[in-house]
Amino acid sequence: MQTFAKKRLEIVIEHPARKGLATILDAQKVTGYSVLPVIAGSGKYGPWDEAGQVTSAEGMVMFICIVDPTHIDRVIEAVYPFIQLRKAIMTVSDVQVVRGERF
Amino acid sequence: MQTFAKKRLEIVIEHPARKGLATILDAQKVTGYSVLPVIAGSGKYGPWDEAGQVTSAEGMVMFICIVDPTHIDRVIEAVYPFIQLRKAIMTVSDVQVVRGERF
Amino acid sequence: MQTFAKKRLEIVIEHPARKGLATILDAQKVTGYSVLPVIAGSGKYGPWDEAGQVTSAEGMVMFICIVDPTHIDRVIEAVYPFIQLRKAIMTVSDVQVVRGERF
Amino acid sequence: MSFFELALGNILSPVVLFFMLGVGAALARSDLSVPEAVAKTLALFLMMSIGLKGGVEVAKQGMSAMLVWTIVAGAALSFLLPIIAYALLRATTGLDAVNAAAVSAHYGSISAVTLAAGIDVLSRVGLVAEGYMVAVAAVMETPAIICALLLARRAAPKAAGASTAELVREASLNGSVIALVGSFFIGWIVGPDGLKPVAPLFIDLFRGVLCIFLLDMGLVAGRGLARAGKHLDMRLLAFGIAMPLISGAIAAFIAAAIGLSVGGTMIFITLAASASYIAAPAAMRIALPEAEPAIYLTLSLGVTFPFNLTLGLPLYLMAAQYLRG
Amino acid sequence: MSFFELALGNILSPVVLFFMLGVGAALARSDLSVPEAVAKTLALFLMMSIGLKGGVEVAKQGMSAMLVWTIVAGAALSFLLPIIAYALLRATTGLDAVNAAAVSAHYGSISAVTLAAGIDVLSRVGLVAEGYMVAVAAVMETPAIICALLLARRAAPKAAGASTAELVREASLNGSVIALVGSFFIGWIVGPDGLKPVAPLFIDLFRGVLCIFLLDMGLVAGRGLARAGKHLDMRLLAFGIAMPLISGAIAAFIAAAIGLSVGGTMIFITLAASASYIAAPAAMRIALPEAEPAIYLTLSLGVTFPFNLTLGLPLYLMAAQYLRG
Amino acid sequence: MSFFELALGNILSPVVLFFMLGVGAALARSDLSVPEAVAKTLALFLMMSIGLKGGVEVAKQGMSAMLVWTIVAGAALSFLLPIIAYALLRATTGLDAVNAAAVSAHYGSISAVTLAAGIDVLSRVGLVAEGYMVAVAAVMETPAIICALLLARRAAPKAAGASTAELVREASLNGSVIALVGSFFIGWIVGPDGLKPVAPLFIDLFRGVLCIFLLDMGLVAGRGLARAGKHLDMRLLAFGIAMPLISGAIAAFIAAAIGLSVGGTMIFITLAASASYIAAPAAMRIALPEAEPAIYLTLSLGVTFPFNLTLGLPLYLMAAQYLRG
Ligand SMILES: Nc1ncnc2c1ncn2[C@@H]1O[C@H](COP(=O)(O)O)[C@@H](O)[C@H]1O
Ligand SMILES: Nc1ncnc2c1ncn2[C@@H]1O[C@H](COP(=O)(O)O)[C@@H](O)[C@H]1O
Ligand SMILES: Nc1ncnc2c1ncn2[C@@H]1O[C@H](COP(=O)(O)O)[C@@H](O)[C@H]1O
Ligand code: NA
Ligand code: NA
Ligand code: NA
Repeated sequence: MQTFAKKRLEIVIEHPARKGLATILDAQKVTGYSVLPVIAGSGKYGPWDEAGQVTSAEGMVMFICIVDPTHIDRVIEAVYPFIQLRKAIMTVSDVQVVRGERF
Repeated sequence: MQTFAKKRLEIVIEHPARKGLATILDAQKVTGYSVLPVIAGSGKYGPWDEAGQVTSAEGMVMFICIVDPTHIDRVIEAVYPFIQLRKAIMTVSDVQVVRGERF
Repeated sequence: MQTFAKKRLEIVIEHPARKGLATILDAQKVTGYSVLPVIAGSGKYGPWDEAGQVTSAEGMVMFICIVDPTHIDRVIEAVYPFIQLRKAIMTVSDVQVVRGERF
Repeated sequence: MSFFELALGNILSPVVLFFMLGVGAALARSDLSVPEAVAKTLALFLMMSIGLKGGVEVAKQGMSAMLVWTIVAGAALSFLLPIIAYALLRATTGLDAVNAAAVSAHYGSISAVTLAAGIDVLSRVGLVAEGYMVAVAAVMETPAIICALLLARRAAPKAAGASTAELVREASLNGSVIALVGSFFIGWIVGPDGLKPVAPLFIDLFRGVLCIFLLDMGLVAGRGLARAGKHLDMRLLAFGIAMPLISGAIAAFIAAAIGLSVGGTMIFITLAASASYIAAPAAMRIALPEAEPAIYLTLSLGVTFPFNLTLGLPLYLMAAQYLRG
Repeated sequence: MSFFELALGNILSPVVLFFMLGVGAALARSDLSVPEAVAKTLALFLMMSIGLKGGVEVAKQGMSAMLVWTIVAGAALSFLLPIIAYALLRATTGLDAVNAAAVSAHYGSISAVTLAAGIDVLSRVGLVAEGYMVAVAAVMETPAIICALLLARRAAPKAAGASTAELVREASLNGSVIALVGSFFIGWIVGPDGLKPVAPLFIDLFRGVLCIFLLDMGLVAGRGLARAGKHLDMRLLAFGIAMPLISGAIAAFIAAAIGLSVGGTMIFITLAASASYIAAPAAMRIALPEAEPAIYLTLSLGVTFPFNLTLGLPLYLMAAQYLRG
Repeated sequence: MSFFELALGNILSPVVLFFMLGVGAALARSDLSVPEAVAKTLALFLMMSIGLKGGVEVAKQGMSAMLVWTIVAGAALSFLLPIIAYALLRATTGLDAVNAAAVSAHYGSISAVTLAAGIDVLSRVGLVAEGYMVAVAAVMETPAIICALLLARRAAPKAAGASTAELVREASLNGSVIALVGSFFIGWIVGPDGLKPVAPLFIDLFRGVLCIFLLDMGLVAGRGLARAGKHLDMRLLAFGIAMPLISGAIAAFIAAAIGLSVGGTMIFITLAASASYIAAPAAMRIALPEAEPAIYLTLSLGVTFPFNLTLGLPLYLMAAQYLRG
């Protein structure tokens, strides 16, 4: 089956910044994104766990966004200043999709 | 450590189609798959959020399935007609594994 | 925007082994990791589902760990003996990051 | 009591006020929410509570031959209503066949929370329905879904994503149906004495839990309404209010023909007038994946449910009192 | 009352009927489920409730020297039972050493929900156990796990995935043990007067919550049973029923020797006869990762738990009445 | 009653003992936990319960002109306290401007669970506060957040991650504020008679639910304390205890000036002395992303909350009795 090369943007970011990141992605006219829960992790400030929180203010979520390679630079540049200030990690990888025109 | 090239199939699909997709994957004799929750997202019909639902009928889940490169085409061809009708996105990427014979 | 090549380690492992895996990763001085819930899956022993459990002893979680390519072999070698005994799958893939010095 | 008094008393009850709070919070874009796991459990609790009460009622009153008639009538009505809904949708709105069929499934099937709210309205005026109405509710859930699928198949032979047999299995083993029917039989077996030790949970907390659940329903309905503009036009909105009145009217005459009590009549009308928002959407995603959920969910949850909850229920009560009082 | 009457009364109680509803729904492959977050909270609630009641009981009755003996006997029994279970498994079933050790841990340790159901059975005949039985239950959770690990180490020196010290820490800081023991001490400190303001939650709702929790247990047990064919043969099934009877018989004689009351004897038997399904499985995944969870979980949850809940508990009550009545 | 007796009675209440159990379990690294979805729901329940009770109280007592004064005073106090906190932090601790501003937002804003515990302490001595204190609590949540943002902007113009307008919207539509205020109005509308059918849930279970919630708060506070060494030094710890005393003292004089009852005074002091741990942290992550959450959360949850719960509340009650008794 014919496939098309796309980019997969993966961003782990703190919960309260969720709305802000979504707004930025929407403004970049990405065709969509999915948000997954993150229940624990570790970073500069040591480990954290959902169980040790009364509020999701400290929790994190993961955004996954499939983007056309021609747009990826623009999207990254739009997202970067926002996540730079925050607890967040962003990675980009290569993926293949079947419905190329969809993204 | 020696590693082996495999394919990573990632499918975000609506919750009610979960059983159907699992049946198709099982029929393709994949060695296994994992299902992760998706709590929010955005697509053609705008943003949605788990919090805005009384029922998981609208929610989505993510399947991850590690497949041997020799089988990937067959698996994609089996899955494609099912997801084409539905709210779903499917991507394929390259991964390395240590236990090559496992998949 | 300039990007740097890193490795993305993805490990699906049973819930009770979570603490053990975290301890091993910490000992390898990875800069961090994120843990995502897995709600269902299928493998050698057939399908399982969170809904069919009174205890999370049977459930699984997914670790994602972004690692510098110079460390990936060491990390895999440290993790491998631990996951070999257990229900677990581990994959490695290539990703790009913007803040290269962070990992 | 006049309709105005009844409706006002209903709208000013905690249950409806919490629903309105939810709608308001959603429209104001507050982040207030009831976690999904909890909402599911509250729904399960309401089913268990309704089922147990119905079963205990049957244990007290004994079984009546009318049960059979009511169940047959309920099943038939559930199968019939989608045909009316489908015809109406095709005649008066621009909806295509697949979407019209999907919407019609919702209006033939029932909403258990509307039932719970109906029971609450009854109890506020000191009435109860026949205990077996719970079994009738369970029976009315599925036929509409089958009928809608047949309608869609006739109109768009390729639209179906699942076989009828699969769908019947799926719909009749739906968790909320099982909880309702199972609790009904448990209530029947254990009777009033067996209920006593669990009554502090399943009876005393019923109304309070209904408040929290309706707060959540209000949030969902409100969020749906906020997006309604995109998916609904005036004709669809009108359908969302006209259809329950039509279903209710038909049900009222059937109830009178069978000879149900005032309470039973009110509940039978409520079941017919209510639109499913759990079983039917899930079944439609499997059976008619091309149908757009935003249409049927917004219509069922954002239009018909609020209408029934605020104005519909007191109206159905008055109709029942008028017909059977 | 004859055993038959007792057993029937037990099986027709809401608590057991909801368990059966769960089993039935699971076997019929319904999607009915209690969300995991809620199930965990209900389990926590049951621990808090049992703990508080036990503590208040001790506050009322005062401490007795028998407490020390019962705790020592409980700990010893928990350490001893895995040896019997292991020997029995190796002699009568084909299970390998590691799996036999893992299973034996479950039968030495205890199931808090079986305890809750036992307390419910007692209360239905108007009896209570010594308040400190809660402390005994907590003490019986861990020794079996240690013993099983030692058994596995002897047989398969490389099987162990964790040190004994690690495991003792892990098992004795297990959330449900802490909740149980902590609530016990809180109940003891605040006494009957302090309990009053929280009684509407922790006392009055106990049985209703037990119903919902057992519905969930039934769903899980049913799903386990549906897969049991793959993992269990007749010999393992027989073990799952014989072992609680053996443990219970030993416990009965110890209880008589110590001089526990009828209620206390019944609970001591119940603890011994119950098989862990939370603490032990988690510990086994850490300590003996090679053991197959499908075996020990199906046996404990799918065979022994349903047996205890339906027939075991009335039997243990009769035995206690016979021995100590 | 002497302060010693009051404090001891408070510390030995189930509510506080469960908090301590949580702290102990966390420090011992037990895996005991309350799932997040449930904790959120319990918090929502507490808001609904407090709101309803306050509203019904107002329905009984009628509205008083003092309401306006108390609300104005509460808003002003909430705006003023961060300035004091900020100055104190900058003068006595090494905290930089952005972190000092973030911490100060927490101390000006309020903690609804501290309010719930305060109401519980009052009810134990047979007192109630003015019903409208609930509205005062809601009003005090936001001004502190705005003030802190202005402070941060002055000191570090580039630190802000969000506009003031955005933030006001965000903070005042915060789910817990909406639930509190909404339930307050619902209670007011339905009055004592309307409350009755939902009282078994919202009134009778209040204290029991508070126990479970405080167990969870204890777990979180304990886990925070375990890491506190890294983030807090003696000067910050001292601030976490001194600041509520300062806020409380100011509030006490304002309450006396307005003429609040003993109960109202105690609650007003409690609100001022409490430190936010839900609204403020979320707002700070949006508005001041550079501020370190470990500092403000540990201080608010790990130091000030336990202090208020154990020693603060009885102290505030005594102060209120002394001033207004
Ligand atoms: N190397 C990494 N791989 C995966 N996730 C990470 C990594 N580093 C940090 N994270 C996630 O990002 C969060 C914040 O990290 P930090 O900014 O280092 O405190 C952590 O709690 C993890 O959830
Ligand atoms: N480009 C994308 N990247 C990641 N997830 C997506 C993307 N597009 C759509 N999705 C997910 O798929 C769902 C359905 O999308 P759609 O079919 O466009 O309505 C969305 O709600 C997202 O969860
Ligand atoms: N090929 C695969 N792709 C993705 N996840 C898998 C795969 N195989 C196994 N898993 C996951 O690992 C778990 C244990 O697999 P197993 O060790 O085969 O029983 C399964 O329940 C799945 O969640
Ligand atoms: Na209907
Ligand atoms: Na045992
Ligand atoms: Na304050």
